[in-house]
Amino acid sequence: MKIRSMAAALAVTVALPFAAAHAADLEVTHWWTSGGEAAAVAELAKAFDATGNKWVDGAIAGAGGTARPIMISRITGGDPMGATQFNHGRQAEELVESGLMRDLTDVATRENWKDIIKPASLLDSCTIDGKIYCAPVNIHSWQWLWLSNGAFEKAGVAVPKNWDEFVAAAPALEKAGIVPLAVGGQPWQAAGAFDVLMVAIAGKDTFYKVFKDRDAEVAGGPDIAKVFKAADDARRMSKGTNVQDWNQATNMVITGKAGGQIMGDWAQGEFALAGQVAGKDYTCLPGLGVNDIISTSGDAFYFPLLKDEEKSKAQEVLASTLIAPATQVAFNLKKGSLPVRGDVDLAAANDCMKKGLEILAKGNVIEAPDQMLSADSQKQKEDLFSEFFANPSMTPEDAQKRFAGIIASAE
Amino acid sequence: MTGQAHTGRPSRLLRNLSSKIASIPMMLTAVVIFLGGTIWTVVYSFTNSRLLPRAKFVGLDQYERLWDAPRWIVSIQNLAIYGFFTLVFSLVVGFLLAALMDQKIRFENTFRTIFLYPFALSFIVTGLVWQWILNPEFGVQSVVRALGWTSFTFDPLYNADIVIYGVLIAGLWQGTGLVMCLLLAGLRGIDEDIWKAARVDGIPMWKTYLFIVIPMMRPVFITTLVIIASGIVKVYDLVVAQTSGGPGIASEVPAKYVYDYMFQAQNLGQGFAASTMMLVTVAIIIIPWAYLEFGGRKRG
Amino acid sequence: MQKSVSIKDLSLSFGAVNVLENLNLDIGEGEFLVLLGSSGCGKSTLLNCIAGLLEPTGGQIFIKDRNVTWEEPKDRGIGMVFQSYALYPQMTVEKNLSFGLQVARMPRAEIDKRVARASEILQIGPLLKRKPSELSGGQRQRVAIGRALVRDVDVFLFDEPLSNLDAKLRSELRVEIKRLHQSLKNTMIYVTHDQIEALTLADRIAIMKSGVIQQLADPNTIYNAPKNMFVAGFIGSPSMNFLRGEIVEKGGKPVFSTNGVDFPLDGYAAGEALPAGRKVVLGVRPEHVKVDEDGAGAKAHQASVDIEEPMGADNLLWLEHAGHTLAVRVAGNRRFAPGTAVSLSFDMGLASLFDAGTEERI
Amino acid sequence: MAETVSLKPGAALAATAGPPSEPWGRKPRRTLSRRNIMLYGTLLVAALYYLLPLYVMVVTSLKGMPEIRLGNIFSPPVEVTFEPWAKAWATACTGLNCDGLSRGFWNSVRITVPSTLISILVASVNGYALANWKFKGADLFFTILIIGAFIPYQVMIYPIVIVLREMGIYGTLTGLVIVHTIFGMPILTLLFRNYFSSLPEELFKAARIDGAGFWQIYFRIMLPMSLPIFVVAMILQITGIWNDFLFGVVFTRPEYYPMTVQLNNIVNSVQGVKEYNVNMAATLLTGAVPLIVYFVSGRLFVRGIAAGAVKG
Repeated sequence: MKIRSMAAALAVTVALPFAAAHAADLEVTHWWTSGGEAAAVAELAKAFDATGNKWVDGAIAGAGGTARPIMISRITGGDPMGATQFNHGRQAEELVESGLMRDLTDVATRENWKDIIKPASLLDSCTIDGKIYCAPVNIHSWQWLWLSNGAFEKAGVAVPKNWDEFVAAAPALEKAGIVPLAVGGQPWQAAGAFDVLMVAIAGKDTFYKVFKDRDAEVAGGPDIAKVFKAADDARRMSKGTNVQDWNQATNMVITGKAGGQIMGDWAQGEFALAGQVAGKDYTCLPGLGVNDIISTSGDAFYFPLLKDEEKSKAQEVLASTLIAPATQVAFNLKKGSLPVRGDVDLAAANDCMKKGLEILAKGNVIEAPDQMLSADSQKQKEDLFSEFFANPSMTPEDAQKRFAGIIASAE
Repeated sequence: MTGQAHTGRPSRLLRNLSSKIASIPMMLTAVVIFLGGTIWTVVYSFTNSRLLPRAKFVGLDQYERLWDAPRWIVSIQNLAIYGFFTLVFSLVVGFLLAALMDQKIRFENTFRTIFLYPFALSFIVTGLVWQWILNPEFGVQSVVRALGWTSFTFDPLYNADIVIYGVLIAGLWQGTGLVMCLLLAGLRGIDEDIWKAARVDGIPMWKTYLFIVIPMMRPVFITTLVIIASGIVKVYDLVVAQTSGGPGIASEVPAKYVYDYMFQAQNLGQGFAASTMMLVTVAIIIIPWAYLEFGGRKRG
Repeated sequence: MQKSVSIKDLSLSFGAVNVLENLNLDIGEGEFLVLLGSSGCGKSTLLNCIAGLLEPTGGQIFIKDRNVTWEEPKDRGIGMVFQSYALYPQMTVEKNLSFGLQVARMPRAEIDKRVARASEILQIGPLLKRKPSELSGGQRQRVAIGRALVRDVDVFLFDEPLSNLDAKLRSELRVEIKRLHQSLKNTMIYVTHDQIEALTLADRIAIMKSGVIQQLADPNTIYNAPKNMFVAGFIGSPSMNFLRGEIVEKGGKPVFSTNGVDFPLDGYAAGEALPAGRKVVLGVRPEHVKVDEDGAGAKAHQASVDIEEPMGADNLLWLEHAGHTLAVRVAGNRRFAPGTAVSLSFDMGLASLFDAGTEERI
Repeated sequence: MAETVSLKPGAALAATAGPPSEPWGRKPRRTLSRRNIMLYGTLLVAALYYLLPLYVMVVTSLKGMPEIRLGNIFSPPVEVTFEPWAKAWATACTGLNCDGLSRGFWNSVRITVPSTLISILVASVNGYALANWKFKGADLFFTILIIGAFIPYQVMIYPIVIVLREMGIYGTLTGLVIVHTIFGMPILTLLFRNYFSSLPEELFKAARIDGAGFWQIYFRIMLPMSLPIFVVAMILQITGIWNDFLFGVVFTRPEYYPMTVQLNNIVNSVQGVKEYNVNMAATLLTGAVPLIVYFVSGRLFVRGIAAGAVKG
């Protein structure tokens, strides 16, 4: 193994005159390690291996927060992988600006990504200075409330149809020894839940005013105060969750220990893996049943600039494989997310996914905060909301004041 | 800083040449990595570097923001609490165990192995195990409740007010064994005659320890202190494994703030500012001591 | 006398502390020189400078007329024996002896020859295969000497070699070192704080204090004509009796007067004038005080025996006389009960007179 | 003063020791005196606290998941199963790789062995130079090094990435070995310096008179006398490097990921419910090497520390 790189270099010099074999090993790093996620990645790997290349899996567990620094160190440290997952949005901006990432415009033009990728905002966030740097693989929307039918049955109340009914049902759930709302301890979950509440309660315009225009006045205003009021409810309802990982929280819903969870559509993969059926065992409410709008962030693959020509070619192959219809269907079915192209047939999709596709088709979409705010501001938000959800003595008013401060200083 | 005096000799650079050559790795590490890395960090803490270091200076902005951040304040408070109690308890408990072990007991090897083995385990492992033992659903709390005391509450990891003490329990479990070992070695180095003299003089045992033995063990205590203190400042893995800083931000520590802001928030400048503050604190405590301990002394 | 080791203006300081100051010392070929002083006087430091283990701050060191000030220890032609023996614990005696020769890449045969010779001289042949931990203190020190011996050097340096041994072994080994010197005729520099060792071994003794040589002379001179009060008090056990007083004129002759008692200075060879009124200190060694049973001597020098310490060959008396406590050595068979009144007199030819201010010998 | 309060057990012990004339301290004891009951009682209680987590780990790793969910963590397994161990070692998944910890084990060995050897070699030479061949400025470097021991590793990651990149060894095993050597240096150098300082200086002088140079003295005189401190250093480094996660993941590529990275992956790759039994088995497997090192050489460790590590 130690002489591996030397052997590779040797192989290149030997192989160059022939330049026939395209096959190359490509290391792909990502943080998809939960059950549903791993199954979805396997589809990508299968598709890529079928092209004659080899997918070398570089999974790093512990969510993006653990994995991203490692990925960035490797790219900046001069030991880049073949491809790596990032949430698209602003996470890789600087790597691109430093010329460390590969320009995919050629592949994108050849395969006409501009026309097939829907919604167009996905490709926009891959585009910097008119050049395309990433291949989006899925659309993830945060705006879902997952409910355990069993839990409500046990509590003797009807399964709620929207957020307000859910809040109203909370006391009954509590009486039955069920945690009404599962919120995992990881900071991004609390922050994400708040964003979801904001779209649902304050609406799209206010949402954009806050995150896109960074209007601190709106952020500190009465509309957002209502959102904080709802977050206060959510906080009260989440007491007793006592788990860290999002999928453990999802698992509480699956097992009926919790009434519901605000989580992105990736939670769907966990329900599927547990053999649960949408509509029967669980219910999903897009936009919390209040406001049928979903955000369209998602995952994308970035390709670091490599010196090895074979590998560069393989990168192109991988990029087009990721976008290919067959891969899109197979991957997204397992992952529980939506495909990035409108022209694929998702007949196999379940109820919830279909709801999502409908909303997508109607164009009721918004950008995700990820795409509008820097990682720095996102982190500050996470700190704020994880504190807010864990600390009952923090008033919604105080939290709103700090929130407005973060928005004011955001870049 | 003077060792043996050298003035007036020919070709000073070449004297002791092998020693200098052999010390090149140390000098490089000290200068390039520790000093260079530190200076680099301090310089870039005055920039608005985001994902990648960029020399765009913004003055004290990062520091103003740092000291405005509630999470940083909580981190500092936690470090102070954790540090204080770790120092006190690991020294007191470590010394107590060492003193007991020094009573010519039977099974000394067994006891010592038991006290020391946690040190072989990483903080990650330590954090995981204690997270589990302290989990209210099936850990200590549930066991005590199952025994009939149903109102018993012991859930330090889920109570923001006391979570840092939950981390402390785990940290002490991992580290006191080494402290005991160091202090035991120190006790063994005390001249037997001291004990005889104290006994003849009729001084009670605890007084002998407190007023005679402990002062004699100053060097051991200093070495121990360095080891404990350097561990305290760096505490990170334990918190990540045990609580991830939660609930909320109640068990955050400075090293985690640094890491999170450098890599998750992609705000290197903020991370560097935080690490500079940590360094300043450390330097204020360490430099005078290091100077006295290593710089001012010479060999006779 | 051919110079073997010569030290010129040697200074050494650790930071602000001057350990040696402008020290000059010439040691002759084949001479046995003892550096004597209490701990911290700089004697070991001086020896370490000669060995090349410490670098002087200033001055030069010559060995065999070669300036070795900046030479490595191994190139100076010296061998050294340490107080703690400093045997390499992991090596056998034989390895200990041959280590230095191996380092110097000497042919095996030559090494064996030298080890054999050294072990014969020191009678350590049977110990060659043992480790140092299996040897007694005396044996270890022999090996340590052997290690210097095999190197066939010009100058032997001894750093308190006998201090770690018990009294009996110490006197045995002392004789052996003397014998060694007599047969080898090497230059030897020997550091000790033990005056008996110094007096018995030395051709010359250099008494040091605070980095300065107080007196450099043969043992006899040191003992009988100490150059100053420090040397006088340092050498001899029990110490020389010091009586503070002044010179008075009695019958045209200077007389030493203390606490109203006079001692004529007849027989004292003063190097300078003794005007009346000069404050002086009279030093008399215990064995130079003559004691007579009551009534035999001058009435003025009446004293009473305070304590008697019989020491076998000698008998040591502590007398009270004119406000002074005097130690007196008499033959072991002369016994005095405490309280006995005696009269005493001094053997002025062997006494020393010091200036009270400078403490230098007059 | 917190110390006096906490010292109470010790004080109580002294009180039960009887009148001052009775032997105490380092004297032989009666077997069942009140003092001994206190003494061994305290030690046993402490031992329980230290053993509890290990017990919980072992017991849990031998239970099936249903039993874990029902029972309490301290009860012994009703039905002993080695399934979790097999799974942790061979089949637990991270992403697409389902070969458990086994893959990381050899990587850990390949990282730990050279890193331990080289870091100890470098640090011992440093300590030796500092103790016996001090040159002007040496103490300054040493002081910087000691202060370096207090710098959180996270702070140094970025500069080191840059340095390794410039040297062209980022992501290689060599690079990782260098990183371990660097971060092991402060404490190890301190240990070796103190140890070599505690050796009789006359030995060093004698060797110089014998004509041995820097390296000859190091290899032929100092090394053979330094077994205890080398054992201490070995133990510290083996456990430290084996347990390292951060450097292993930041400074290498996946094919060199050490066991701890796999452990993190297994523990954090929650698929459905947390499989505590597998996690505990994985934890024990990962900790096995340093634990064995401690159990086997713990006695030497204490002796080594006593032999000089704590002096100065």
